[in-house]
Amino acid sequence: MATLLNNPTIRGYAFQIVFVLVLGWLVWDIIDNTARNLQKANIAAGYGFLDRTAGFGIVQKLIAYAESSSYGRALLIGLLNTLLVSGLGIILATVIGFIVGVARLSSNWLVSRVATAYVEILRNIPLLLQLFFWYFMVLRAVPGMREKWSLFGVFHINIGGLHVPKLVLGDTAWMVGAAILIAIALMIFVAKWGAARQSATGYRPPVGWINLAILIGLPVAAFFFAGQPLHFNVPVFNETGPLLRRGFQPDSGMTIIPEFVGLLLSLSLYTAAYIAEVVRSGIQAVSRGQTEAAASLGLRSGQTLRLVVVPQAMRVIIPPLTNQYLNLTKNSSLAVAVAYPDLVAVGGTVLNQTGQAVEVVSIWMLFYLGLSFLTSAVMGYFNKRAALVER
Amino acid sequence: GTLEDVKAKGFLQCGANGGNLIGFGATDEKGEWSGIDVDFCRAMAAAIFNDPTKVKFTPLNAKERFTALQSGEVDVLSRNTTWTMSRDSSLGLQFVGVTYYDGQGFMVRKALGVSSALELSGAKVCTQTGTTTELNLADYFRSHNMPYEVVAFEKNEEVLQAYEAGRCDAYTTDASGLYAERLKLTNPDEHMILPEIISKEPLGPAVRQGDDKWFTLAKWTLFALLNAEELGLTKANIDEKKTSDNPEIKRFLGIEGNFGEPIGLPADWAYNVIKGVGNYGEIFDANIGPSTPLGIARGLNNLWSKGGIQYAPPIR
Amino acid sequence: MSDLSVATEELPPVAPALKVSSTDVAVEMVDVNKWYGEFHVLRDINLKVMRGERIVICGPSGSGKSTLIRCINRLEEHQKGKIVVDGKELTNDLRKIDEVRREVGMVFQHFNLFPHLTILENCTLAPINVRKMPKREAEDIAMHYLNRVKIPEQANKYPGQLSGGQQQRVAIARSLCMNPRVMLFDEPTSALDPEMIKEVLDVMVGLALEGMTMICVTHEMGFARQVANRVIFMDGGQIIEQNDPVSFFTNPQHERTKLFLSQILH
Amino acid sequence: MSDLSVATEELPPVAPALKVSSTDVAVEMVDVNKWYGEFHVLRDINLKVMRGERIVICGPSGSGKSTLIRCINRLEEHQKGKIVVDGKELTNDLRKIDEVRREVGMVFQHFNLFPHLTILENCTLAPINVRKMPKREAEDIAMHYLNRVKIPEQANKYPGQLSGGQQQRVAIARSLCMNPRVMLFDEPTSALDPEMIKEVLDVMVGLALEGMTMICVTHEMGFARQVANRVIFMDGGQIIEQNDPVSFFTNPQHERTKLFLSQILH
Amino acid sequence: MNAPSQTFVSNALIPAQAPPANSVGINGWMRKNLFSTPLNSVMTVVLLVFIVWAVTPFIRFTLIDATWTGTDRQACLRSTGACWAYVKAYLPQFIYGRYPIGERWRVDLVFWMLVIGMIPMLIPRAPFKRLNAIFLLGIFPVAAFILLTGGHYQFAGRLIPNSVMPPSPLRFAIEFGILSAVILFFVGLFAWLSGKPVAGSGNVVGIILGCVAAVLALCGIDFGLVPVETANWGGLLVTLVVAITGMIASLPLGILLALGRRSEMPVVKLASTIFIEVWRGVPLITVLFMASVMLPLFLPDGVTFDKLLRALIGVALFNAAYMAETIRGGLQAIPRGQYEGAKALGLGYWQMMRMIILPQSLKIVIPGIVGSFISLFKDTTLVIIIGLYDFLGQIQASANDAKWASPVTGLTGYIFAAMVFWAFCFSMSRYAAFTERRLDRGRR
Ligand SMILES: Nc1ncnc2c1ncn2[C@@H]1O[C@H](COP(=O)(O)OP(=O)(O)OP(=O)(O)O)[C@@H](O)[C@H]1O
Ligand SMILES: Nc1ncnc2c1ncn2[C@@H]1O[C@H](COP(=O)(O)OP(=O)(O)OP(=O)(O)O)[C@@H](O)[C@H]1O
Ligand SMILES: [Mg+2]
Ligand SMILES: [Mg+2]
Repeated sequence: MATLLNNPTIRGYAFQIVFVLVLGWLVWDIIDNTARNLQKANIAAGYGFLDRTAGFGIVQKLIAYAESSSYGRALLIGLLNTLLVSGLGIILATVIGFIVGVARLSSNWLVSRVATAYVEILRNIPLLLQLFFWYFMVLRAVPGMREKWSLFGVFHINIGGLHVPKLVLGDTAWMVGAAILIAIALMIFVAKWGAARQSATGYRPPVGWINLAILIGLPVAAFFFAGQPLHFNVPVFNETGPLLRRGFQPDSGMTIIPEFVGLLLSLSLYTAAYIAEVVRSGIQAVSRGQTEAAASLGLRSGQTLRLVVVPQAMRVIIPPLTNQYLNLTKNSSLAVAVAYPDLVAVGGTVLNQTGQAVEVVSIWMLFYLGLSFLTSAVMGYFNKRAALVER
Repeated sequence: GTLEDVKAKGFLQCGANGGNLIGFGATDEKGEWSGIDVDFCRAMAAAIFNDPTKVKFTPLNAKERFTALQSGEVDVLSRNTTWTMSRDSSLGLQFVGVTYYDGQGFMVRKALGVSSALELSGAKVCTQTGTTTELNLADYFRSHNMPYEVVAFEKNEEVLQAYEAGRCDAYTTDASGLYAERLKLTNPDEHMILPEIISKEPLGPAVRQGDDKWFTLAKWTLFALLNAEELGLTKANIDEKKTSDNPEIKRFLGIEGNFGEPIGLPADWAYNVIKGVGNYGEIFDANIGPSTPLGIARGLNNLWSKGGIQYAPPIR
Repeated sequence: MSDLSVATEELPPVAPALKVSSTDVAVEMVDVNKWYGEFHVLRDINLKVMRGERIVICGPSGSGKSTLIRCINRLEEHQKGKIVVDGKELTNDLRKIDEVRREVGMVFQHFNLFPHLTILENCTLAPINVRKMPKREAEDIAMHYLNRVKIPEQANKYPGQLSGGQQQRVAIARSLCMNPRVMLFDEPTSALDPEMIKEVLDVMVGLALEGMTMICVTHEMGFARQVANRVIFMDGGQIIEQNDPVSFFTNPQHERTKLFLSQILH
Repeated sequence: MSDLSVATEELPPVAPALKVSSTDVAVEMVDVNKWYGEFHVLRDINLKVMRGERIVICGPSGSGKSTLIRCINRLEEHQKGKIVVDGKELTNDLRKIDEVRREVGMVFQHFNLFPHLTILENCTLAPINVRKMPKREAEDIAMHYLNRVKIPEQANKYPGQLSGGQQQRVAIARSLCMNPRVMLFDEPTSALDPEMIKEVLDVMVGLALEGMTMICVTHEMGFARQVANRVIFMDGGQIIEQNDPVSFFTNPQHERTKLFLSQILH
Repeated sequence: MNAPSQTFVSNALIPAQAPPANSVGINGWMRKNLFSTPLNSVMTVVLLVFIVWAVTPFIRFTLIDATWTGTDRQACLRSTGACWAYVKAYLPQFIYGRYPIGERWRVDLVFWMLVIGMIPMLIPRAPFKRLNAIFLLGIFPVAAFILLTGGHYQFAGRLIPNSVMPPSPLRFAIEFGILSAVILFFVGLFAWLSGKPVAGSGNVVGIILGCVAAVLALCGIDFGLVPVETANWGGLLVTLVVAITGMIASLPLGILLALGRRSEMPVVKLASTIFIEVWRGVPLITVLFMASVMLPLFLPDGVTFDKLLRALIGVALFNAAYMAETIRGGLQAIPRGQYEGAKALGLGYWQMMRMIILPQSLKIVIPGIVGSFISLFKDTTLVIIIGLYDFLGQIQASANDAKWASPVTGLTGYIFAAMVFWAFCFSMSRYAAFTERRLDRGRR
């Protein structure tokens, strides 16, 4: 008996069994309580509610939605809005982050100080606060609903948002689409051809220019050939009539709402501060010797950056960068504070109207978890491929 | 039952509006609560303990209020909550009555030159998420075939800030709320509340389902407030009226018969309520009536006898 | 450090055979001065290196040897004086600097190979991108030099997979692929184990025999004796003494030189 | 590696004086087999160590020497056979394992001192927490052993402040503080510089002279000659040969042993 | 070969000279750091313009045009600068929330206790670290708890209802007995299962008994303090309570999770891994939602949790997952030899962890831990979403008060909040940097 008691394997099993029992009991208890509480509150469990009519309006919808659409549709709208703001936020944050990160290493004292100040200020103030700040800043900075600022007569800004022409496709628009696809294929071909030429002769043809010409020329040609099937739905601005009728008319042009702008701005500025740090440490991880070696081989500083520094820095940068991307996506859930209808905001409304807390929260969690796992899987694969070969 | 628990812990836990809704549930700089929703809880405390101060308030936002009640975190929810069928039937709660007959309205800038909600076609409307407001709004605009755009915020504070900044043409919520919110604007006079009331919003306290005794107690506390006004009993004159020979007043004050016992209260429970917080009219006038900054007229909330629809069954 | 002097001393000094093949000036420094902040690191340096000459620079640590040769391909900027490399004066003109760097190869103490590229790619990177050479040709040249440093079989490995001596030989091959007129070496062997030192020095001796212009900071006195035309001794940022190797080692003039040699040779 | 054989050889071999003082068995291994995954690392090991015996184990790298002695205090688990230490068989019984570890001291190649504790705390940690000794007493004992390894003045420093040799002596003192019956050494000197090796070996010789049972993996043949009762030669996970030191060195029997000795002695 | 230069011996040492004027001093500095290339010069000028453009309005708003005095919104209605008068009027509420005015000295007392406990803890040279830690982690939380809530909790009443037995020393004794027996049973079970019998460690038992008794007794005693329910807490008080409790609770939880994730027992490892990854994969506000909306559903009927407590649980669990990953990094940095050295000396698993492994790894991860403290501190603002009035929430609510509402009130509030949060977070990050440098030096 004593030996049994002191046998680590047996203890291990005993511990695990107890652990599983306690955990199982806990989970069972939670499920049981929840079921009972739901029953008591007369709330039906299950996802049936997704088919019921939502009945509320959403200010930004990427696909068709009306008050008579279902809760499921409403959630889908929210999900797409989350993806949109995160996607654009990631791009913007990356661009700003790289600029600030490189600026922190600038030999120009002022530039590096300003970059440092940017990072230290934005990293140390809660995002929610920045969100409020930017959102209401945007609201207060722009002209009111019945006025506008115009850029090139195409872009218009007022408190209702950024109003731009909307692309409307005609019947033969597919030709232009096809032309774009063909142009892309051609561009790839040209790039390959350029690389081959370079290997063969050492001289790199002006691939960039050729491609630019293809990219612009082909679709434009197709556009005219197909009888100009694209036109823009220009935002209509009424200056007369009753006040409420003045300003930009609904269903004219495309409107980028200020909630979106405020959220996007704060998310990307905030995340950019973190990305800047990631970029800085990545670049610093490439030793000075590498740059010097490249310089002494006669590579110009642009080439050095492109061929030597960046490829090495990227290995260091990419894993933490992915983390920042995930953080940005998760932080986009603060949207609800400034009325941007993301998944959490719409879900909150649905939750409140149906009382289906468990279901709605589970949808949130599944979405974000799925995203995280997907990203870490991709990252794992990437890391394995990018690992430096060592002895 | 809830009554026993409340008696045992020595105070009533009341769920109130955490969003500083002036006149209904709000706190001042010192943290003192005021409002008619708040006074209702005080009335219950007065009925139970003969002491209107034996009540603690839990500030709640729109989303969490029902869970807070269901889970027993609060004993009564008195937080400008609209009585609807689905809430009454499927959220595990039960509405006690109506403390304020409200309806959803719109606030707009006077400069907009709009005089009716029917002219709001194409308007941008700010509101708070997670309320019936959002649904009424959709119904109203759809039924009148008017396009609109809704910007829905998490919290009152932001709705108002956005409206003030000019993000929306109109601000919609219960009319009572509009009066309260208007006060917070830089220039209240530049804004007006449109005459249309687009929905029925009977606001009232709610308790958990399944505790009939507690439900009855809460319901009759409300009726006591109304009956007192009808009988002309006020905080000031109630002691004199003890000598009145009006049998209705006698029954009310517990001098004749003991109506408190079946609901687990002393005979003079109704006396305690009025002594503690005054009658319905007094509460109304003190918090939202014409002499307050809110300046809301009695209107529908007047007694049935005076042209309103507030009507309480008799104590008998 | 002197393990190797045994190995190389077995050969007769090749210096006589290695006559300077031309009278062109490869590198000329006139009154060069340089400061790091307040610190005067190079003082009135005057140095003329003929094409085909092989110069060894030695001196105590911190005496400015590295700084000197790094000035030659403008990895460091000098503040006063004139440096002319291959007929081009080094000024702020970026185009000139690029031209000079193309003609001057440099081998560092810590190799500084590019770890993300294979050995072959390390060697072809500059020819392709700087000299605009066709890839094929660049690879042929690279293989030629890799053969020369005796590691053709490593061409497709990554630097991380090679030993220090092999890495340094790759670094030399990489420089040679640009077909430079002058090679600079900054203590190319001091980060290596004794066996590996020999591998690298053998390659360098080979280069010397072919008449490459070399300026080499090293403490390998065996190497200096065997291949150098001239040995330069630096201290405190100045050239204290310079002489042909035989005289330098057998008959140092300056007190500092004597002290230094007594420490380094035993 | 054999710097020391010179140093210790000046002393006459002490082995004769160091007769095994008792006939008790300290460690007994019977048909011990161990696998790492598929790899058979110990094969049918049979070994009996008497109390007071001093065993030296040598053999080529990877032959399983470390694994063997790590099995003795159960840092590794064996899969077949029987190991009895101080009368207690090593099975899965945690209490037995604890008892055995208390009686067996171990000194590692890389010292493994605890860097966040002072030397004195390193030495008193186990006596206080395992033997439940009063702190005072533990410190007295620790100072005694620190004296013995000749570094009492370092007691309040941290390991990071000591040289390698000093650290290894602390490691020995730390083991001794638990008053072990058997000491295991796994290449205690191979991470040290030559001068330091001597310091440590001196301490070990001292221990041996006092009759401590020792099992020592080492390539210090001088040490083996001077103090060992028995030298064991391992290869491929098996004991190839064992003998008294004199015969072992002068007259190795097995081909492998001869080859090994020819490499290690010159 | 013309070899005039062949032999050369310097006969005079060249003295060090001063560098050319344009490379040193303020001139040299500017030339090197601001105007080294044409591009750099352009950037310098552009940035200078930008700074002036961006900073001037800020200074105008916060200082020059600001309103400093006033009694209500009239003072700020026409102002184009910050309304500091409003901040002044509301400052107490920003700090204490709705905490009753007469009781605010209790909050002050707790705050000063914290400061007095923290300062010597943060200064590496200060003595008595151990006593200090006992104070901060043992005495302070209990004292703060009693002071802030008012104490006089009849926890004990949960075991034996008043109807069965009225409160009395005897009831306390019985309940204490039951409670400590339960705790001891679990501690013992855990210790046995994980490797080291507790038998013999009498003082451990003693300490546990003593602590349970002391905590129970202290929390049960009526100190005559007015109870203040958490619904009335607010402002900086809530921010600090959430942040500090989150930090303190997440550390041990994080350690357990990190050890769990490194465990050799597959079930434990799997459970810890899932827990960590799930929490790290979702946004904090969904966790808070869960805590506020779903936790009540999970609990049996009638059992309720204080809302603040629910938020605390959510924040602590969320942060524990992050902490676990930080600590796991530290554990992985400890070489195997340390484990073997400890085992060879006969130390058991928990002894080894407690005395050898954790002290070393925690030291390594201090910067990481401070980093997650900073994010935790910033994240406290999210409790606003579940209706808790933290510092930011309180500011927002007050900015909307009819008495002070004005066009600049909101912005002033945000700027004030930003400055306060920034001061806290920035000093924490500086402290982290300081520790990192100090530890680096120690390691060298
Ligand atoms: N970037 C720099 N900033 C300031 N001082 C420097 C810098 N680089 C080198 N120095 C100083 O300049 C002096 C000369 O440095 P240099 O590297 O040229 O010496 P060295 O002769 O190559 O020495 P070693 O044999 O150690 O490589 C040294 O005192 C060094 O400290
Ligand atoms: N944890 C392990 N898992 C798998 N194989 C191992 C492990 N530890 C050691 N080995 C292998 O077992 C064999 C014996 O190892 P051991 O360390 O006992 O050799 P050794 O005789 O001490 O060698 P050295 O002189 O190099 O220390 C080696 O081939 C080694 O690669
Ligand atoms: Mg140097
Ligand atoms: Mg070994």
